[in-house]
Amino acid sequence: MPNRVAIVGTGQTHHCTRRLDVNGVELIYEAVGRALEDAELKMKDIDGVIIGNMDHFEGINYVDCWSIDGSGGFGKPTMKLTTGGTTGSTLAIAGYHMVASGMFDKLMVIGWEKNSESDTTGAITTAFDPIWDRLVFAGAISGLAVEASVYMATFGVTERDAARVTVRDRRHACLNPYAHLRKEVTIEEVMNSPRLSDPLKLLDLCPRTDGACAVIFASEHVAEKICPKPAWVLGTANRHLYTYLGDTDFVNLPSLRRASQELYSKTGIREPLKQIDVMELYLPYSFAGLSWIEALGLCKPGEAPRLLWDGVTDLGGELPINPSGGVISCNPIGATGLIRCAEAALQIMGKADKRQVPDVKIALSTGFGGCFWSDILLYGAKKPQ
Amino acid sequence: MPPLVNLPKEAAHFNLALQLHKPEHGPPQRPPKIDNAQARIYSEAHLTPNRRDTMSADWLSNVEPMVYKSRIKVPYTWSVGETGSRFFVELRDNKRLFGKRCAGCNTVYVPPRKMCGRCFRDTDDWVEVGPEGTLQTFTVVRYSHELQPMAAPFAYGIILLDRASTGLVHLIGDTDLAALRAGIRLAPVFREERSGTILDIAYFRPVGSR
Amino acid sequence: MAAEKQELLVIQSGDKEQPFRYAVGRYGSKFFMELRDHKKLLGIRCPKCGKVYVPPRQVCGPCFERMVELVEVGPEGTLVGYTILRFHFVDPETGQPKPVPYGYGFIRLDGADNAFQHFIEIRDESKIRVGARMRAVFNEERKGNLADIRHFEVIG
Amino acid sequence: MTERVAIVGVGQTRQERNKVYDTFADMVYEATTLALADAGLSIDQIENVVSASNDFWDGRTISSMAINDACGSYDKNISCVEGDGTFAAFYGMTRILSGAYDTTLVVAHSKGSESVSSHITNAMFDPLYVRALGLDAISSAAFQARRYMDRYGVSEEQCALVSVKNHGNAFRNPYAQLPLRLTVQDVLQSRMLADPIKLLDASPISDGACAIILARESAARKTPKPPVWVRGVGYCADAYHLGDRDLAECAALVQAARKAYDMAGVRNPRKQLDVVELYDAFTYQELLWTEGLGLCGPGEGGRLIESGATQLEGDIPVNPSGGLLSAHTVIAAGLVRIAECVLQLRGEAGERQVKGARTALAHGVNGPCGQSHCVWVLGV
Repeated sequence: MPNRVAIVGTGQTHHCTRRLDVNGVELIYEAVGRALEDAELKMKDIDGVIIGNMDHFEGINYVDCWSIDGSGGFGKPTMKLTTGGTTGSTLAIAGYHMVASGMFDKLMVIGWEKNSESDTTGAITTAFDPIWDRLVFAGAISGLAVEASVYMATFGVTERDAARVTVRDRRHACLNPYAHLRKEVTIEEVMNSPRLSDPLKLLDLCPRTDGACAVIFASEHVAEKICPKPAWVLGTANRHLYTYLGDTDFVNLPSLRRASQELYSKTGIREPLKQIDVMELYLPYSFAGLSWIEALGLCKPGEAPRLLWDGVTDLGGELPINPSGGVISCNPIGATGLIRCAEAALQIMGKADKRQVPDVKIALSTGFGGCFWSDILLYGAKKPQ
Repeated sequence: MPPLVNLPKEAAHFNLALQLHKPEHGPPQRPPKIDNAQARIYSEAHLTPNRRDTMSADWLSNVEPMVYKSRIKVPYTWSVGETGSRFFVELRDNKRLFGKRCAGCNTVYVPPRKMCGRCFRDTDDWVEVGPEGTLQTFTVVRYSHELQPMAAPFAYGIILLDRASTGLVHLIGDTDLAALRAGIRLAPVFREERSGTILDIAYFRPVGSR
Repeated sequence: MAAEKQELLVIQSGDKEQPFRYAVGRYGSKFFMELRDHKKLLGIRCPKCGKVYVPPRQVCGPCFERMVELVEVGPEGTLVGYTILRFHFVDPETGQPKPVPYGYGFIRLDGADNAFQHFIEIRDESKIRVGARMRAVFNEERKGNLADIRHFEVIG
Repeated sequence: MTERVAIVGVGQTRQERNKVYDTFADMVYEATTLALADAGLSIDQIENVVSASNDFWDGRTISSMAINDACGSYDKNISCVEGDGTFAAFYGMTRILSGAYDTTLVVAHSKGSESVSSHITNAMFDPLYVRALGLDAISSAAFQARRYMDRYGVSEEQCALVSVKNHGNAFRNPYAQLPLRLTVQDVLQSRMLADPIKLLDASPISDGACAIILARESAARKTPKPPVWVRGVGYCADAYHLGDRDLAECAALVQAARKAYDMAGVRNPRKQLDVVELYDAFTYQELLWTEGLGLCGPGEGGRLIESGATQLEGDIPVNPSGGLLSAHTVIAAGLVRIAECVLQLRGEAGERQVKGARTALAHGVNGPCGQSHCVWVLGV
């Protein structure tokens, strides 16, 4: 009988553009220390460590080995996972399986990135095929811009509609002390920001961030002893569908549609908009806040702008999305998916302070990356059957 | 872990070795017996060098294998952090070496760490170490690549600086490489122009040599 | 904070690079041979679902079928999606800034089911729209790589 | 473990110096289809996939993007471990034990032919304190070899015996890249790379992929071949900075092995294990790892090989496949060790078969000088 698994502690650095005061290992150490403090545990209580990032952002090979002093992995089972932008959520999914397997009781899961240490677009371009992609590809921004162009042409959605997503996330970020960009912006400011890659403008996009996040996953035998109100993991799913970018159907992120359908059917979610109380979504740019919530089944394709303008996804709305401020406000890439997980857990635990959504029973987080890939996790306040 | 003989020449060297050491009885036929189920799938679904001409589509056997020569050249700027910066500033400005001690286990870490990985706590006080130390282990490198700051042959050592608990990896120079052995005493040779990097120490050399 | 301001250092990798010799493989090499020698674009058809993919590769992902049937596609096609890159970034192949602006688009080549990405010509930006008909423009000197196609341009 | 997990299929490509005709995807497709055929399963019966690759070796961050179609992961759950295949296999196993899946495909690939290994392995060292010195895998391993030999009096001749044995064993392995008929003199006289490591003490550059299929007991019982059971598995990491460790010891391996042995009920590994496939990236490593695995006492690795015990006919054969010295497909290398153990336990290892093997050990490594080890005990 597999173990039920809960999140019992989280720790984040105060994310920012550049942390000159710490090197990468020290940045990791900071997040791990905060997670231990949150769970009131010592490193000796932890059975194992998994860690992830994207190698070419910092140019470190074998990060699991390099980070030992800061990760707490000395003398413990330590492993690295990486799947690009989805790394953080991939780590969370691994944290779930590894603890559910009964092989670990308390597992430290760490995502981190120090994006200040390289040229982000240059480094991310190396994620793509050297023979078929690198000549023409320009990092995540170019791929996302193409997706936006297709989405606009298909549904007649406007740049203004997308700007509403940025406005929401940036407003929420002001309530989150860990977020990187904590300043509100207006629709006009988004519309008038410099054009980087049509139709995307500077404020449609996420920043590049230095930051780390650590999350402690625990088995049912110990979870409630560590944390009075742990966040139980109800289910996970992912789809890493494509090998070649051109195989992608750019409309409504099929990987997320399929992964969410699997997750919903496993966990009994029929009406996500009604049944889920809060979502922390990996939305690296504004249009994703429209197209991808359609993929999640919150509304029909092309109808997301109405949900946004009606305030349904704002704090105080029916289904708040990204009370943390999301990725548009903060993006230490290898940590980003795990921050979504930590923030969703904080909402369940009731520890989200000013960004707390009242009475959260079910929360959802996603990860995005690679070749239009998606990961998804569902959390609950009640121990699953 | 990933080791390996790395230079293109080395591959040729291995091929040469193969010729020099012709097996007395000869190697088994290659590719040799793979059991039937596997072999069927293999020939249907795969190309092995010896089966290329059995492909159903002729074009597969008439392809010139192309190689795309490229490189990854992403410039990095690594943050040293408060702890490491203090080490490098002392090295650069004062030619002094410092470690950091963990009061939990009394280990003096060189290079200094903000934290003790074993005790998983902050380290405590700065300890001046060296400048001399004892050679723990070493190697004389006899192959060359562009990342090496010296031309081969040259030596690397792990040097336990006086008052430190952990060894520092560095270069050894200005000495008879054949006379190196663990246990000898070494002293750093500082560069005249220092910029706050590990190469502000040009290399270590045996104490008493010149 | 009254604490003395500490000097914080960085270490730089300088112009170090990692050289690679990426194998193009049989399927890709065949594509580049035809491109180089005959200015032809090749796709490959899945024997199970019948989809034609560009560039050719061994496996149809959804069917997990091995593919061998080459199909000539293009050189014309339809623009599926595009962008114009206007910001500066480091080209990881050179370590230098990539020249911008440039057009980048996905073209569904005639006869293919997926899209093929390449530069798109942007002298007249007003002509570029999703659904536009495009045509490959080949370089006169071709070496057997993706740059043998100069770009795709809007027809008419 | 709450439920038994078995390995029901294995597949490996031939390991070669330069698979210039094959992309990563081509190699992975070959290994995957071979493993499926071996397990008598179709891709539809594989419920999820864990791949293993390394972004530096592949020259591509998100290296797994190259192979997701080729490993049959379309519309399935998939993840990627960056590190040796033995670690990926561990994660693959937990995805079964978590109750989520009945079967996991684990596939690893590596192509040494495409990169310059000194550049890749230099990047595993600390960028602040070590990298500028130009250290790489060979020179760092030489530190360890020197320290180990100094500490225990292990000789270059004893190390050379490993090369002679493993390159000789490779003649019996159709997948191995570098069978060589060598004498101790050949090894000693081969070109010095970084003393005490000579050319024939080092493993070659190799291309290859390997896949295994794991299944829970109920699913394993339905496959045609006898299941090979996972009896025990453990992994553990040591300190990172080389100067923090005594390189003559391998504490992390000792701990990883203890975990695996405890699970498997192995109290006397020398007696209870029938065959060992370990990660011999350099000759001295085989000796040092045999000590860490408890096949002999500390410092006795040299005498162990001299005794002939680790020969194919010995009482504890080590690397009958020829080991990494005969083909070093970095990330796939540990998974190849598992696959070789499976063949041994099924009695399908052909000319390299260890007679009557019932319990086998496979070993993988991550990081410089064996920083992180993973140990598997398998049995029938």
